[in-house]
Amino acid sequence: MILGWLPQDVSTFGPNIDSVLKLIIYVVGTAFVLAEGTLLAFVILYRRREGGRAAFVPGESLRQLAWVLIPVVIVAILDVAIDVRAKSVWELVKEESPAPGLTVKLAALQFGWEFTYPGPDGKFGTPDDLVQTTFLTVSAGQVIRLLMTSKDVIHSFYVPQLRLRQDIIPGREIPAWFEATQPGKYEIACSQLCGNSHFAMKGILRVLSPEDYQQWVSQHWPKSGAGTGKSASSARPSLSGKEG
Amino acid sequence: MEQTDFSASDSLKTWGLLVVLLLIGVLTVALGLPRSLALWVIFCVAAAQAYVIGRYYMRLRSEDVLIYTLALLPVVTVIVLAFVLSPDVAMHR
Amino acid sequence: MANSAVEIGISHAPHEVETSFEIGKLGMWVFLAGETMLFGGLMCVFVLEWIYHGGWGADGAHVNWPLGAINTFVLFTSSLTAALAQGAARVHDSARAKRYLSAAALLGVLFLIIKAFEYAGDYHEGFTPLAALFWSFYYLMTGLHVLHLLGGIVVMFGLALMVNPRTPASWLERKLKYICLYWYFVETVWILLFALVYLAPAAG
Amino acid sequence: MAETTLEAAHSSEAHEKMGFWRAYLFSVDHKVIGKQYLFLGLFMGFVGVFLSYVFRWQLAWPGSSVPLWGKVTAPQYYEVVTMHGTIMVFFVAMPVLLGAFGNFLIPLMVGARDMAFPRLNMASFWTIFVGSVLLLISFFVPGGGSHAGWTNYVPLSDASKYLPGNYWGGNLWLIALAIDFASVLMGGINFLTTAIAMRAPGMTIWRMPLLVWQELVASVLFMLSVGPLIAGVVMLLCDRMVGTGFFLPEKGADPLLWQHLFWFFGHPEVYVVAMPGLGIVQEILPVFSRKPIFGYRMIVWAVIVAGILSFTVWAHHMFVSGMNPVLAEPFSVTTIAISIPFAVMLFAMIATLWRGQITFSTPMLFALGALANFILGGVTGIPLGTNASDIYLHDTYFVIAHFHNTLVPTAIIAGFGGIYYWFPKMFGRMMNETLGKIHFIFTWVGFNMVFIPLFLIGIGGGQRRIYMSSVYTYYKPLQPLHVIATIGLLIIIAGQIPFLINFFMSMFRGAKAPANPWNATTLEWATDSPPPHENFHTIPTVVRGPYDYSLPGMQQDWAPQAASVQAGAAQG
Repeated sequence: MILGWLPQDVSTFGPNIDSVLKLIIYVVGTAFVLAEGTLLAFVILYRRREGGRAAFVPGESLRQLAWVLIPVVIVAILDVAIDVRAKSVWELVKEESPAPGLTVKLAALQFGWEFTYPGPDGKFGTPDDLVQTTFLTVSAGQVIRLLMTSKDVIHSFYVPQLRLRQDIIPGREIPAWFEATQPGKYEIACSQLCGNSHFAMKGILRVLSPEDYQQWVSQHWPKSGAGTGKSASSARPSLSGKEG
Repeated sequence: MEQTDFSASDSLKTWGLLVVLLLIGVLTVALGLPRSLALWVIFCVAAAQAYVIGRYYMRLRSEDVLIYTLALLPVVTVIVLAFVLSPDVAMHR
Repeated sequence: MANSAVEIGISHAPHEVETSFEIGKLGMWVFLAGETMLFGGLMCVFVLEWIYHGGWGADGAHVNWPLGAINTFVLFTSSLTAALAQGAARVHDSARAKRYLSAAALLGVLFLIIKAFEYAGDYHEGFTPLAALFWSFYYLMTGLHVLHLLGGIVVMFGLALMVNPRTPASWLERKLKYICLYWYFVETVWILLFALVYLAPAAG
Repeated sequence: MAETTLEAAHSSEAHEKMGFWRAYLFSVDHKVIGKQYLFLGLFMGFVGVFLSYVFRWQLAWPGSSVPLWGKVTAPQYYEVVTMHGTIMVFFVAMPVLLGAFGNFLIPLMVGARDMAFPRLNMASFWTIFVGSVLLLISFFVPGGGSHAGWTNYVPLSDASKYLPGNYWGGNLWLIALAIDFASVLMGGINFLTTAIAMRAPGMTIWRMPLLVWQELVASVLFMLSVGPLIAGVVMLLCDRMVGTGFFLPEKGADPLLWQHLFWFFGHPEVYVVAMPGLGIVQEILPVFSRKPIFGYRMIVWAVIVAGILSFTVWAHHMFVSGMNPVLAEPFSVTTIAISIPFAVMLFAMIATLWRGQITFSTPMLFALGALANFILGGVTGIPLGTNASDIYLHDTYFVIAHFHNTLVPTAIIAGFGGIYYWFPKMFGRMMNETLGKIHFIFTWVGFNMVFIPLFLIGIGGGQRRIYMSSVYTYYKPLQPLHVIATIGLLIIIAGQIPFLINFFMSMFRGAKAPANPWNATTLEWATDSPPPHENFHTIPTVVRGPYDYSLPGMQQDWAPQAASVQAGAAQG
């Protein structure tokens, strides 16, 4: 019901994050409903009645305090369980980085994105690099590794459909990775205030099916025709056989 | 009111101790001792001087526990801040 | 302001007599705790940047530590005279306490004068706050310390002026205790600053 | 005892001779200073609400012209959002909760005649007054107020080339903040010294009301956490005005340092705001359910533990900020640890209502509304405190809905409850109940109508601080939620009119208030309303705890803290 509002998920680690969100909503939701329910019940049940007298329950003895401490311990244990579940997802998304099919350098600047592709030789700083603004074109089913820097202020690479957000600090090179599963056009937004036109800093993540991607590659590197980095087509795991 | 005898001789002794410690610090730099040793000496001298002032001039020893905690709590907080910040600010990628 | 004499004279808080604690001392220690966090925060940031840069290298070597050492000596003597002033007030010798207090304040002014020369020297040699990150920190930390010193000196001179033969010794002793507590705190901050900003970079 | 009475009589004559200036504007009486803080907080509160009206209208109907403001341009939008956040946290929540209630109530509740340092107390009000004037001036400075968000992250707020034309706005923002910190530090010195050293005979620390405990822990938290940020503010001011490079990467410094310094202060700061609010709720609940607070000592220890832990959680604001990801794990654990003391407090407050005799007068309605929403705020903190889910939810409207559900119930809703509850003691007159109830319904219903849709926008991926949401296609389904939220805000604003009428009319024409209108036990109800200049005719001796309601074997269902001889005189 609540999670119905989540946008479409097209990233491999998306389901992990969605499952952590689902777990949290269930655990936290029940605790919330129980607490508010008890509050509402007490407010209705114990209204002032003529000649009525409140009970003297100061909560000094351990037996009385148990009524509060036990629910707290339960809530604490559930929180720890959530965190243990979330730890593996955090490490998957932020700490490990699977072997990249393609590494792209990203430079965020005030009010735009700049992507640098290494070109067929797979190395940066070589003449065959391709620099594109606003559009990041990748192949579906390929692990993309982003090396992100900023040219001026703090920006943040955010694609809701990839469930990925990573702030970019000027002066540091920050890695991030994702693997899109479905071809399509997804909007890249900046989610850290970076100036008066922060809201207009939109980029487009174009995920192509492997065939279309080959065509795009051959358009931009006509003479060599080989895929970028390790040749993208062959290294593609079978998973992404689905057409866009 | 507890007896705080700021006798002249006590004050002079404290002053002398502070000056001696100052000389030690200055000597380590003047003689150009090796860097890590010099740093250790300098910070020990500074800590000793701070302790001397706290104990004799500020009469921390004879204060009750409340003033003692008020004095030490911020120092501990700053040290905690330094250690927790260090992995990110001092050694960041 | 007929009642002003009583107002300023014995104790501005009519209920002071009932307290279990000396509220002036407690208030001063609470104030010093806040100040410790300010200077402590600054020094913590300085040390972290130092570790990140692996020592200040060339920038730090030009710091004028001999002048800093002389200034530290001046401040030690000033705190000595402050302690002697407290000693004099304890034996109800207001006149001597007033002299020592003025001496402590004057030594504070001497510190400021030496500091001014040092700043002028550094500025002249081109080590302005914009020269390098070390010098930005140097001017900020020592500048903030100088402001605190100035505040202490003004209060000391004010207190010295208010002392006249009719002033009761217990009131002077209490006021002296608070201002001297602040003075020792500012001295302790200077000791740590001297070690961090003068000696350590010079040794490095 | 006789000696103190003579002294008290003497100083009350002094009070009459003081002219208007010394009695009202430059008074050193903690009660007058408390009211000055209250008026300043309320005025700045209405400025803050007006700012939120401007940007909420822009969010609901992008591009339309806002009545009383005109079209909102992008720089104006970011200025209004920044100033709303800054004013509400630093110039509404702090003055009302710490300044107004702290100053007015701490001496009365611990049985002191006045604050430890009355002149310092007056200075603290006039310092924050200067700070708020400076902040308001920054609206009219060329380039307007600061545009860099209420957290003012560097390097955006550092070099003016990133925010062209915002030079003086940013500087004034920093100076106003530093002045606000100085003022609250002065207040903290007074609170701690008064509560520790000037308690009435018999008032041991375990008999102090919970509001006093919360104010004390809040003052200690503020004092210990603000130092590094003042250093940060001075460094940032030097960067902007002198050109040093404390936070500029090209000068070899690290921009993340500002975030660390800000949030090291930021998180204890939100508890500095939340604790007094919870303290007010914990004062009101026992009185209107005629039952002692459940587990007084447990709550006191929970407050202390929460205070200590609040220094260890700040980096959960920075999970995805480019900070070393390995650091995210320990801060997730400490964030869970700090949710435990607050869970204890929440459950204890709910348990207080069990088998009570609850009357629904206005203060109780606000206290219950605050408690209900604080539960929602606390519960929605878990997804943000857990590192994995924060990847998706950070900097979205989920975060905004979360911290409004913790700050508004404690500062605004509990603050209104405190105003309705202590108004008779402050002004000697009763407030109108029906207007109060109308005000509660509009405010509480409107509040939930604003922020529950915002949770859904957050889950839908809508990120915060977006001037024109039509730029992104995934925002399209979320737009109707923004419209509902803005209508909710209009309901809140409508609800403030009965409050204003009630507040200012009752001050002069409300029914005369007896010394103890709510039959409460704490010390401030043992003296007249409004209290004489020196608070108590004779300093009361305290014989029991603060919440002795419906003691078994006692006919009267409340037992005043002050000794019975005092209670007789104070019946009034």
